[in-house]
Amino acid sequence: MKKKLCMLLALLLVVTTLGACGNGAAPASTASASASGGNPTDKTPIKVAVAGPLTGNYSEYGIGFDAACKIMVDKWNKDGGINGRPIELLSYDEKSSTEEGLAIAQLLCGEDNFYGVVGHFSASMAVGTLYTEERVPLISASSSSAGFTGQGDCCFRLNATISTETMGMLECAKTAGKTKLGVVYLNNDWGRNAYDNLKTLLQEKGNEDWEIVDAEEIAGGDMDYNAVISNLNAAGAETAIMFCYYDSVVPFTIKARTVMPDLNIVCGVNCYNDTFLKVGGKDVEGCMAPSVFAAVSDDPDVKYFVDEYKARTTQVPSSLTAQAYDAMGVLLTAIAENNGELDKEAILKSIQNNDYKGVTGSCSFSENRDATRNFSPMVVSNGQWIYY
Amino acid sequence: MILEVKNINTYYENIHALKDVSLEVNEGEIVALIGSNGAGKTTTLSTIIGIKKPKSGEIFFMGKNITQTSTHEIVKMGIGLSPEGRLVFPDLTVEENLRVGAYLRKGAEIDKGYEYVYSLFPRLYERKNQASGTLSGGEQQMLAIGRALMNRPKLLMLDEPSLGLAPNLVIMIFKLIKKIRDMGVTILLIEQNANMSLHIADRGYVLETGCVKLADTAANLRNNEAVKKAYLGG
Amino acid sequence: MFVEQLINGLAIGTIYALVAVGYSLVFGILRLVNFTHSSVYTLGAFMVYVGVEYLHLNIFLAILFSLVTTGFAGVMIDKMGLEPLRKKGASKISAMITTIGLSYIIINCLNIAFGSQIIRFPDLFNYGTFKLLGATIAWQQVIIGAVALILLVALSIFINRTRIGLAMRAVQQEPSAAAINGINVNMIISLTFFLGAASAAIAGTLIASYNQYLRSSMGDIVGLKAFAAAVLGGIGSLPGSVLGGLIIGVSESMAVYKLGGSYIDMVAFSLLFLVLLIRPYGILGRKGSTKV
Amino acid sequence: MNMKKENKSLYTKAVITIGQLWENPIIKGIILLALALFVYFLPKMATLYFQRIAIMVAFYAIGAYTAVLLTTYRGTNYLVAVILGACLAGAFGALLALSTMRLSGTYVTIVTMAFFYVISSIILNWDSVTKGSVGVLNIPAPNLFGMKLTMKNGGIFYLIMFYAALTILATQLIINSKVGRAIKAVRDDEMAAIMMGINNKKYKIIAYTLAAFFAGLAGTLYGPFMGYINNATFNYDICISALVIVILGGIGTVKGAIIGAIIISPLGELLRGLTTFMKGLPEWMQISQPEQWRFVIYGMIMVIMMRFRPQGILGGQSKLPYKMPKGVERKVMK
Repeated sequence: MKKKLCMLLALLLVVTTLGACGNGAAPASTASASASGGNPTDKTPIKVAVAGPLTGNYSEYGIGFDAACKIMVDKWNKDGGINGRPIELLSYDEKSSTEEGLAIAQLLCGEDNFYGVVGHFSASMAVGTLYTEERVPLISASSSSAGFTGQGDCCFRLNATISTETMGMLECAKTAGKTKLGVVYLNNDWGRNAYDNLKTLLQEKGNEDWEIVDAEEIAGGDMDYNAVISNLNAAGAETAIMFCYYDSVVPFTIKARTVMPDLNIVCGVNCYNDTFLKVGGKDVEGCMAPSVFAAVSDDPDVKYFVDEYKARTTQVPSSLTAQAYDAMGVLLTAIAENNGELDKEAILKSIQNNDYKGVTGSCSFSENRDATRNFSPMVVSNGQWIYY
Repeated sequence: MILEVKNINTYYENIHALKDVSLEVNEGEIVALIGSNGAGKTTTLSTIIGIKKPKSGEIFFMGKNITQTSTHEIVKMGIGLSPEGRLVFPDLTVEENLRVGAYLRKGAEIDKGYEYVYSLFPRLYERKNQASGTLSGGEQQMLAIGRALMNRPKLLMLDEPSLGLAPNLVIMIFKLIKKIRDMGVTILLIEQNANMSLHIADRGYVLETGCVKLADTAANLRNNEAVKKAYLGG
Repeated sequence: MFVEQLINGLAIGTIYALVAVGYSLVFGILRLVNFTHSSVYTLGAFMVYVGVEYLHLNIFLAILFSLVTTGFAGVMIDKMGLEPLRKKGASKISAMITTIGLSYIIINCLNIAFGSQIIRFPDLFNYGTFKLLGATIAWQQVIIGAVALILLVALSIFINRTRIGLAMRAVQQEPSAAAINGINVNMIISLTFFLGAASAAIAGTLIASYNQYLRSSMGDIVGLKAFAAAVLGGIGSLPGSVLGGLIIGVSESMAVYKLGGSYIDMVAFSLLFLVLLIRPYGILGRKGSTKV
Repeated sequence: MNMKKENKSLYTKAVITIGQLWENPIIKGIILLALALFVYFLPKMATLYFQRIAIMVAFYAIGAYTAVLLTTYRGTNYLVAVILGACLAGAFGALLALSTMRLSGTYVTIVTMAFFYVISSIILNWDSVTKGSVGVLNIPAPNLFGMKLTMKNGGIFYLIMFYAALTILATQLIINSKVGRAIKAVRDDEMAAIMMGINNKKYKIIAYTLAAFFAGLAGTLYGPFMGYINNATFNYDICISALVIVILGGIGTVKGAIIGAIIISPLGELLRGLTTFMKGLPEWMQISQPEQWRFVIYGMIMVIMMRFRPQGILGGQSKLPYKMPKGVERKVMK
């Protein structure tokens, strides 16, 4: 009796799988739908998506992406959409989980009239292959993993690669002129790769004056940074290069100010945000970071974005948020360029060859689909990120 | 009448443990409750002291209805219980155990309590700073009774005080029970050793499978053929 | 350098100890691993923040406010979540899952109210640094260690020397015997939850002011480490919890000193693993008092 | 399919997401995990469910990593890698059983929890082999007899369902065997089992090994499914979702685990729909961070279920009479 029931359940599982595979066939119908997209009187919305963690430990990133993309889409819709068709932004919560991100990617691939995704945070390394299979353009505003764009020719990265960012941070350190470097790096792929990168950078260029006196791997999160600071202090570090997220940089900096008040702190692009300044207060004064985006800029596009963002979220947009804004800009421009002819391959080509100029500067991609980013050293002064 | 139990029915989930049990205890008496294992003796005591709540029936202590009163209130009113298996606090010293017994008392009363208990059980005085888990069985039994006495109860209920003790100790414990009664404490006694308990008791109840089968004076019960056969070893 | 790392370890270790004591108290009395403890710890720190930021209280009043509200929250957890289960005679697992569920509710409500990002917390004892045996030591660390130690001593006196403390120990050892001696067992359990929650609130406040920030996820790691500390020392034993906390704290700072920061968890838990294999009831735990 | 285009109401959205439900990898992973748990007979471990799940995740990770590393870097045949992964997890299970033999109750819990952290720590720090936090990229699709099973051709779903069916079958067979009954006896009352002459140590080890084996087997699916794994893949969140599912369905039954997975998974999706719906409400009816309430609801499910139906929706003591083997039944009847 029990055995039979179990067999029945097993059968049920198999049957539902068949159903699932039926859904999996969705892309076929998408193709026919896109063919009808050429009709100029068609008012069917053109769908694009933003996916990021709206809940969970990294929610601030996702919330930023979400808001920035909305601003961009609203701007386009105000100007009449694309070819008279409105743009619909689908927004998904990745819940800071890779599985969830993959589920969302599967959901998105089944959508009709759907032409591209901005984002993915936790799942960027898991979804690339799927999007490539389905020929959906994916532009990441945050990924720094070395292998991200290697997942397929539909994966574009608007964020700086690890080596570019490391170079930018080293430039910051050089500007400040303190030669004894203490590296603090997160025990994830970014932290470890960046540290390796820094070592090679210093070797290659023959920078004899610059030496790494201490390197500390940290677990991030809510750990006690005193032990790390003691090590740095003992090694006589003058500049701390922080390959970690701002939620580690701020606690570290606050602690370091007690024991090592003169320590020069250089952090990554992700620290260019409002929370960093608000929580860090006077302790983060003098912290340096390379950035492609400067909210203090006079550029009218930047002003529009910053004002609009402030109005919606009461915060100043972060560097990564600005990249998400530009990523959406790149995507929509590419769709519009193909004027009515909504062919995914053409859109991909347009993204690859774009000459979009956004709030984070030029957004053109290299052959490897990595954006070339130009950093300027920024520093915190009077509670604001300004040019150094 | 100090205690009156009227038709109580107590359940353990689906098991009907006490069926219409009624009993009375008069001031100054020793009342024995005898019966075989599982007859419901311990359940009766648990129900009286409020650890188990009866589904129906009423319990009166000194004229007050205590059926729904919580255990610590009942204890405060003057019922003490020396539980089956002694249940001393093993990591507390003897004196701390007694102190717990006097939990509801204050200041001088506590010291009086120590005096009272130590005079009854000089053995406990000798061991007063020893962890009670290290005491012998007899000593633990004394401690359990002493602890119940610390609160100066009007009614003391003893659950199997002679269980697992050497014969000479059993006699000593029964002597002590009589002595405690003579000092003015009413006693409700549960015993496997029906013979001994009916000797010191004034009245007795026989409990079988949750029902009161017999209620009489101890002397009559001792001579009852059925009781003799079942509980007194012929 | 060694001395400096030792002090770092001891400072964080006393905090672990303070949290571990809460686990130990509740475990001792209910034989239940109270998973709400780490969320109560977080709640305590947030209540101080609420007091300062929203009620505009003086910092000491805010701490008092936090102690009372968090302690009360601890009592509510017991009264609303666990007491009905005890009355029903539900299994231990039900109680444990209830605590997991409650902690999920508390943490995510905090998350909804304050967001998941870090929030600045007032600095209570920043008096600079001093030198000792060539080591740079922050006054913060000394004060935090001292406050935590004083609290632990006070708690230990309370439990070992007062009437209520005696009742707590009695309930811990034989709850049914405690009841027949006139102890209101439910009240003692609630009181234990109050004490546990209040000590967690103080620990949370100390940590938040030590790090000068707080956030809703701050209890995750500390809760786990403190739990490990309680077990390492022998759960249910107060001195054991303190010893366990200090061992875990020092071993962590030594891990950073000698191995690197990502070995923190590995060292702490490997240590726990080994100790339990050699002494199954923890360093100061005794078999008799830890029946489960 | 065309329905989708025209209708965007919450209802349709929910229907679609339920349709897509079986494409969510974690759900299938968890079904297997829960099934494996069922085999996880451990003596007197009823109180320690949470940690039981934590440790299953550890074995799950061992299986996943072994299979993934072998197929990705050594080009091992998929089937061979799967068997090796499951066996290695099983071996770790036996090892853990041996090391916890002296412990009881809560202490077993804690050791297993420590084990979970030590395993994840090893995955993180032994990066020359496990690739640590960088993770294993481009995990090849399982290749069975020259057929590539990918997400696109649906092969992977069939594979997972095949595994699920296999696991159900295997657990049923084991449960109804002599070994299964012995393990159950040890789990339910160790002392009585010893009295009856059952070698409790032997069966404890067998139980741990079997449980670890099935968890490892489930794990081997994970890598090809996600195409990417790293140290953060196997975390405490998986434990919590697994826990909620098992509680909701009913602890200790195969049916329960499956029902739990079926109910909980669309709940997440429905709440996602609900938040979309709430965003459409007028301003004054808005709730801040609606997405976050999902977790609060998870917590409430746990608390409410424990209060009113701790045995789960389907759980409960089997009321069926004990089934004797055929021969015995006849003799007794006569």
